[in-house]
Amino acid sequence: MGVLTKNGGSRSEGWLLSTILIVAISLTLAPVLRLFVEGVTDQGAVGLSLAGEVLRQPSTLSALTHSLVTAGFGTLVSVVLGSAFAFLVALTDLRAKAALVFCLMIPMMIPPQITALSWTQIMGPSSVLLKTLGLAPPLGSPQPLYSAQGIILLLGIQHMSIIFLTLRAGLRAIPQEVVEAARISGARGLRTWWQVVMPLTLPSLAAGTAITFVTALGNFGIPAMLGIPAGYATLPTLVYQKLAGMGTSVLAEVSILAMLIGAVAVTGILTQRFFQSRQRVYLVGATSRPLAIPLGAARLPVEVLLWAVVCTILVLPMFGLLATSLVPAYGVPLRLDTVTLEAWTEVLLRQPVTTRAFANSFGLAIGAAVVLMLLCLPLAWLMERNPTRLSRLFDSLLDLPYALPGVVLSIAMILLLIKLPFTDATLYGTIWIIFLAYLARFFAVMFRPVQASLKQLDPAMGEAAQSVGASLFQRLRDVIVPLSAPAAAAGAILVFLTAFNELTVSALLWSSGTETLGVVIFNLDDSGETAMASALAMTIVLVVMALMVLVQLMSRRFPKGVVPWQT
Amino acid sequence: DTITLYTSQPNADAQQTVDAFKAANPDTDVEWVRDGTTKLMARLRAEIEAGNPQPDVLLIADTVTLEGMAQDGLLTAYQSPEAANYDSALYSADGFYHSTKLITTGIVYNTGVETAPTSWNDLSDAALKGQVAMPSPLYSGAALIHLATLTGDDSLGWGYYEQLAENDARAQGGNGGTFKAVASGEKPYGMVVDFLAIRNKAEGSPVEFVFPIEGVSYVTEPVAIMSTAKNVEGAQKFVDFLLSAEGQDVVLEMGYIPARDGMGVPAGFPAREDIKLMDFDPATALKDAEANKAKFTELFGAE
Amino acid sequence: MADISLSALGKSFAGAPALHDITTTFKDGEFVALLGPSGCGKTTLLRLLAGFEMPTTGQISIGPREVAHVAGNRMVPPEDRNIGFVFQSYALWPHMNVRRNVSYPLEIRRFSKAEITAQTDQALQATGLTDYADRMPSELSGGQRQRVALARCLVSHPDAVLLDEPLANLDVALRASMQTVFTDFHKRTGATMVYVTHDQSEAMAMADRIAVMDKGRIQQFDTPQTLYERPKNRFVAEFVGRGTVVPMRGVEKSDSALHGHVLGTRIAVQSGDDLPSHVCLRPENLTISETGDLRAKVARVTYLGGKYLLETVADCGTRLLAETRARFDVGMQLGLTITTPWAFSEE
Amino acid sequence: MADISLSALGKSFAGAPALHDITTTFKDGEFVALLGPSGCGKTTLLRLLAGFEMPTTGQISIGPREVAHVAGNRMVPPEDRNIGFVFQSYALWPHMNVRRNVSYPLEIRRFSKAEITAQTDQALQATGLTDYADRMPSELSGGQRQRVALARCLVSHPDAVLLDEPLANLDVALRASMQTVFTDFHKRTGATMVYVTHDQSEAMAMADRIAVMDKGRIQQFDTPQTLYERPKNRFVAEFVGRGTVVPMRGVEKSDSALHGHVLGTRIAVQSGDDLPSHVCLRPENLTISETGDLRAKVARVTYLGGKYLLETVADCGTRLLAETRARFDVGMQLGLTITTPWAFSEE
Ligand SMILES: Nc1ncnc2c1ncn2[C@@H]1O[C@H](COP(=O)(O)OP(=O)(O)OP(=O)(O)O)[C@@H](O)[C@H]1O
Ligand SMILES: Nc1ncnc2c1ncn2[C@@H]1O[C@H](COP(=O)(O)OP(=O)(O)OP(=O)(O)O)[C@@H](O)[C@H]1O
Ligand SMILES: [Fe+3]
Ligand SMILES: [Mg+2]
Ligand SMILES: [Mg+2]
Repeated sequence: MGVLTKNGGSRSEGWLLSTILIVAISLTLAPVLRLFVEGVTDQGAVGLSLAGEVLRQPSTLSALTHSLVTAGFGTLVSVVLGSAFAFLVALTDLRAKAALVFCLMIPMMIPPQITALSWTQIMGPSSVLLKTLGLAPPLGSPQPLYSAQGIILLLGIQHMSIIFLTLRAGLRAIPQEVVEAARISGARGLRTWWQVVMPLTLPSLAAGTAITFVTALGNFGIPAMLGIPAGYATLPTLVYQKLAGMGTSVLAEVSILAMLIGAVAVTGILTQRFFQSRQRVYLVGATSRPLAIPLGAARLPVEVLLWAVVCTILVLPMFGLLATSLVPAYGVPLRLDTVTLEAWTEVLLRQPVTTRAFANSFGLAIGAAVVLMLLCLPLAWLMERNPTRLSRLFDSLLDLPYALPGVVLSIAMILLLIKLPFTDATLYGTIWIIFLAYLARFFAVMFRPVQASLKQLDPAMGEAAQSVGASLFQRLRDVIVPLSAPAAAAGAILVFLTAFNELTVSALLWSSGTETLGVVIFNLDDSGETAMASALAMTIVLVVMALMVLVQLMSRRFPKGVVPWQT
Repeated sequence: DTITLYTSQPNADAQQTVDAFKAANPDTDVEWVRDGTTKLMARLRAEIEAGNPQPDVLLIADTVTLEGMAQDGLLTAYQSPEAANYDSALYSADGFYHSTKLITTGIVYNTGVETAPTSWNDLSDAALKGQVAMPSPLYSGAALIHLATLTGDDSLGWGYYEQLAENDARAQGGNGGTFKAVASGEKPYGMVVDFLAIRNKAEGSPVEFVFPIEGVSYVTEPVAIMSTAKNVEGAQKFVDFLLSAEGQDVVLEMGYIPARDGMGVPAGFPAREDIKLMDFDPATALKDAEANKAKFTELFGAE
Repeated sequence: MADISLSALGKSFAGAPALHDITTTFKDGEFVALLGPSGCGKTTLLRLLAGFEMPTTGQISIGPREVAHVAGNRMVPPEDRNIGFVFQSYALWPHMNVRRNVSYPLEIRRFSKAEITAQTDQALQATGLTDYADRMPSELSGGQRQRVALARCLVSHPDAVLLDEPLANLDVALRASMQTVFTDFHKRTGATMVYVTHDQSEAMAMADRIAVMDKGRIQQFDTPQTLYERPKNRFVAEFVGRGTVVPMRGVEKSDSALHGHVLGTRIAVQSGDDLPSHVCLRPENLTISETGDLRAKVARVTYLGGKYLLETVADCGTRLLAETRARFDVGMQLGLTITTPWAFSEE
Repeated sequence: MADISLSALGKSFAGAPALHDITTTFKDGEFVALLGPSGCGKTTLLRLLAGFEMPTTGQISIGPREVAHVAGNRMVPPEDRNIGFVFQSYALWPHMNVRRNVSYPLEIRRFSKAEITAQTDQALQATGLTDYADRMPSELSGGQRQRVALARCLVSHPDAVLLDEPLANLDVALRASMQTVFTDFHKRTGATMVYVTHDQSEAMAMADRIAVMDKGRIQQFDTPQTLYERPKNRFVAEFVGRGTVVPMRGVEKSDSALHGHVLGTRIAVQSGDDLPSHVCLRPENLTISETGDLRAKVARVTYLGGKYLLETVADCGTRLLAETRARFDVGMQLGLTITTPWAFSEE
């Protein structure tokens, strides 16, 4: 006899849920818990006095405000850009959609500090572009990007792919007939979109927005490059500033600030959930044909506009990056006689660390994407079907490792894993500590889109499989997973792209032989080798594009909707 | 026989140092980790907190940090026989740490400007309002020492910084950011560490480096042995090597001013006698660190 | 092997009861139809049987096994019940083609490759889908989708099959052939079949017994003939066979025959009760004759194919349905004779 | 205002033709039923009319307006056609409650608040959904969902209404009351109605004309009576009213009457042709009589409620359907008399 579950669940579901849940909790929440302990113990004694002190500092408050402002408005920019693209690509008869989608993935691929770097290069007084156009501001003029607005803009651009990918996966699930029903009722273009499509994609949009907000909140690269010169500190840069100090209680102070960031992130997630819990919509059946509402005369202007945006947010920074990689030293103007491939040959051919870093980062990114997919798909499904108190708690906390600044998470990983209990072995110094850190960090990136899509999956799909006797595993493998494949693929691609370039987590965890691409780029840049850093960043973009082409070639072997740039 | 080294030298420099040491001591292997000072210290703090610090030897930016560690009992004293060849200001009297090179902070400017500054005071001139950048002591250890040195100087003092603040000088980020601001012309004048400017200039960056007449502040990339070192003997060998003439030649080759007396300077630098070092005491600087930062924050409003 | 017994079974959704206190048994190998108005709880009952939903009260046993017991907090999950289910909304898997949709239950049961192909082919053949085997569900018409759902359910060998309006979207000819498929399947496997339908003629044609449901309760559970000819109460009388229920007075028993006053005329009735209070008038109880005692006026004429359904209003205002091969026009007066209708008592 | 004319209309899906060369006109205010076996193209035709799909060939005009013209590459989008549509799969908006689902078309047409409430209430009332107004679609039974789809379509005032099996999931009583709702709506608004159904009796009861479709073509488009009594070809004869088509020989015309040899007996037939080749035998053309010329054996008995449908096999092997009130057992021998069936010629 089975145990009772809420809806026709089964004993195996309960068992599997607890198992995966425990794995997931130890992966994601253990480091956070360790950090928390660090924050509330001061020299061995438990106490909140330090926490109170840190939280009362005016710098904390202002950094908190700055974080909220930049992450909030940055998310808004991402939502506007990302969703505009997603809706237009998914719902209308635009041409060359595949190319457009392809290009939209690129902002995600450039490490944030490189994005910031390339933008400052094209915007400032020494901008090669502006100089060529004769628009360069005089020496000594302020760099317009060194401001809250600059941070917001770049955060927005950097993270629009997240919105785009999650939303597009959601849009694929809308039954065509539901939209047709609105049109036949007389609803025209925008109205159909606003009153029918939009509410049905709200779960995906909300999930995407939540991840974007959390990502923006924890972003260090952009506020560091743009905010520090402007004296505009956000919580992650404040954390960095604390670390640069020399006091003995830095770790405790840093943990407290990290907890503050975590609290903001969790509040954000809970707000999103509050608004979403009020509506639950099942999409009965799945779409057959992609929607293609004709834009009519507006098509050409819209296409021109979209490509213009793509050019600005993509081609310009890429151009800046390329220009920097081709000059011998920083600040040298790019002219025919100054062009050199020295940086490229040095970084690609002579430095063995580059190859090693490529191998490490690739392995880590693929591994994290695969393991997280295997973990998140069943977990999200089971949590959706048999909510327990523990799973609900986990649901509200699982974004924490993603929200914390990467440096802080890696400190937590060191604290947690430097000495494994009961053995002499240590993971510290091996690639596994980075891998575990990645699993913890990108859990939310994988989990949220999958969760959003499963929430809308018609329960009859699983029930039909149950009724023919399919076990839990078979149901997941044959029905649930393929049906949520577009969302899972979106999540996996996001995990891969972010992990491939990741810097802040691996920064403290790497050691000789386990360097990641982010670390190599950072070290090059930090040692003044800006040209080489740019060359390597360009190489990453090219490699990822090559990978995408490869995926495109194999796309026929994947379930429908998995390759996001396919229509 | 292996020692573990944590260093904040740039990658190529660290490699060169280790290679030279291994050539001199073939039976000692060196495992080394290189990273920015801040990250390296964060990592070390976490390791210490978890009770399992990895390194035997530290070779990192500044004496103030190491003075702090020494006071916390994290370092082992070692009186290196080579210390005799060094100015006594360059190592801890108890032998907790020994300086290995001199990295000075002077003035850098973009060659696109009309007037070349010669003294620190030129930067506080009202004519340069809004055109000066410098690293923030909140982010950079070298900058904190620079601040401590200049404010400790009788002729400059806090009044100098007050003037800078009035002049809208920007004090943000580290040396790298400051240098980029100058090289890109965004802020044509700046205070920055010597080698960054001199090396980039050699490669064509439109900048010029000036040793101001009042003198320069300096950090010294000191070397120290952890109290938890597992291979103390090897660590001592490493310290001795760095301080030896042979080790200091490597420093020179890398383009820094060696700390050891009578070593000469790299290309592009004025003669060692012409470089005036300003007075500096790590212990005082450590004691005043928090107060200095607070006062600085008050002046420049940076947080 | 698969008697299904329900005892005190109830189900509420967020407090609103959809099923009340259902106690009954579907016998092993029986073909049961559930008939009832929209929203009366038919689908809910099937879902409870399949295990997709936990009952709010009561218990369910399939054969000797108790599969759901609210008080004991026990529940056997659907996949362990060996029950086939055809969903009202089909619930085809959109990512599998027709063949795979149908063969999937066999794959799960680990049949050999050859056997899977053979049985799938046969099921596709029986449902007339052979030509569509490689299509995706989204490329099928409504009726074709419904047939895929049928084929999927029938391809395996469940102990019991639950069908939720499985023929709703099929035309008469196809329904007939599908009904044959069902009865053949039923004969071959001996599975207990529970069949929800909105169509009485379908229920009567196929089922051994019919459970007429209303507002979450079973009103009468009997063979088609009994249900039609001897309804227990007003609801069943009116719902099955479109009867009109009218009160009867002055009931007298003489010999084995009952007589009473109905709509002002005295007629012979049949009944199971000694003192019935109402009679059920169906088209076949009414004969049109110029001399009929009951005068009525034609209110609406509906063509049924070869014959007409007349909706007539008697002088007292009661609506009565009669069938005729001849055409009448709306407004015409006619006489009706009532022949031995069924009578029952109702409080 | 809303004659719908189709000319040479065709539609293929990925090369496979679903509709061929349809040329016909649905007159303004007419109530047309589309009847045909599963997969014959009924839904496809409706979707073309609504504008969800671009035809592959031909053109469509609604009133004076050409709404789709393949050669001219013109296409009026659905939202500009003022057409109501009831989807076979309901297509309710899952995020709106029942009331909002129904009122939404009115909101779009910018009615006043008060009017929206009034009309919505009325539509909910007519479909018996008043109690469910605040539910979400996922909390409704199948039949209730279907009624929401109906209410949503009928609440506005379209020029034409396209209904795709709108009553498939409703019980007889509810169907009857919904049919009344349709006919009332039709009378009130005068909209052209195109009604897909798999149920002949529904089509005959409601439609002015019925288009019988098969394999993407219209086989016959006529009034219910004509269709039933004077089918044009074998398909229509067999599909409508379950006729059995048998060949006829030795046709002779005497006076105004035709006679011929059918199943070995000589009978009088009716026909539109001079030299018909086949006759259509329906239950009402067959009378059971001990003395019947045609000897047949009962093969299957189906209870229809009050009467039985007998599937009999004549000595020559032909299956014939007859109806009777008395019960016969399978295997019994009986005699059948054929009375004036319809005859037609087929090559
Ligand atoms: N998207 C599609 N792709 C390919 N074939 C299709 C598609 N839609 C419909 N068809 C095919 O076109 C034919 C006509 O389909 P349609 O849906 O019009 O049938 P129907 O008459 O409505 O049938 P039913 O009564 O079963 O709903 C069917 O054979 C169907 O399989
Ligand atoms: N998830 C739900 N939440 C709330 N009420 C529900 C839910 N599912 C069904 N109901 C209600 O329970 C009652 C019974 O529903 P059920 O689906 O069993 O009806 P049904 O007999 O199958 O009707 P139909 O013939 O229309 O499909 C209906 O009134 C329905 O509105
Ligand atoms: Fe440093
Ligand atoms: Mg139902
Ligand atoms: Mg259809």
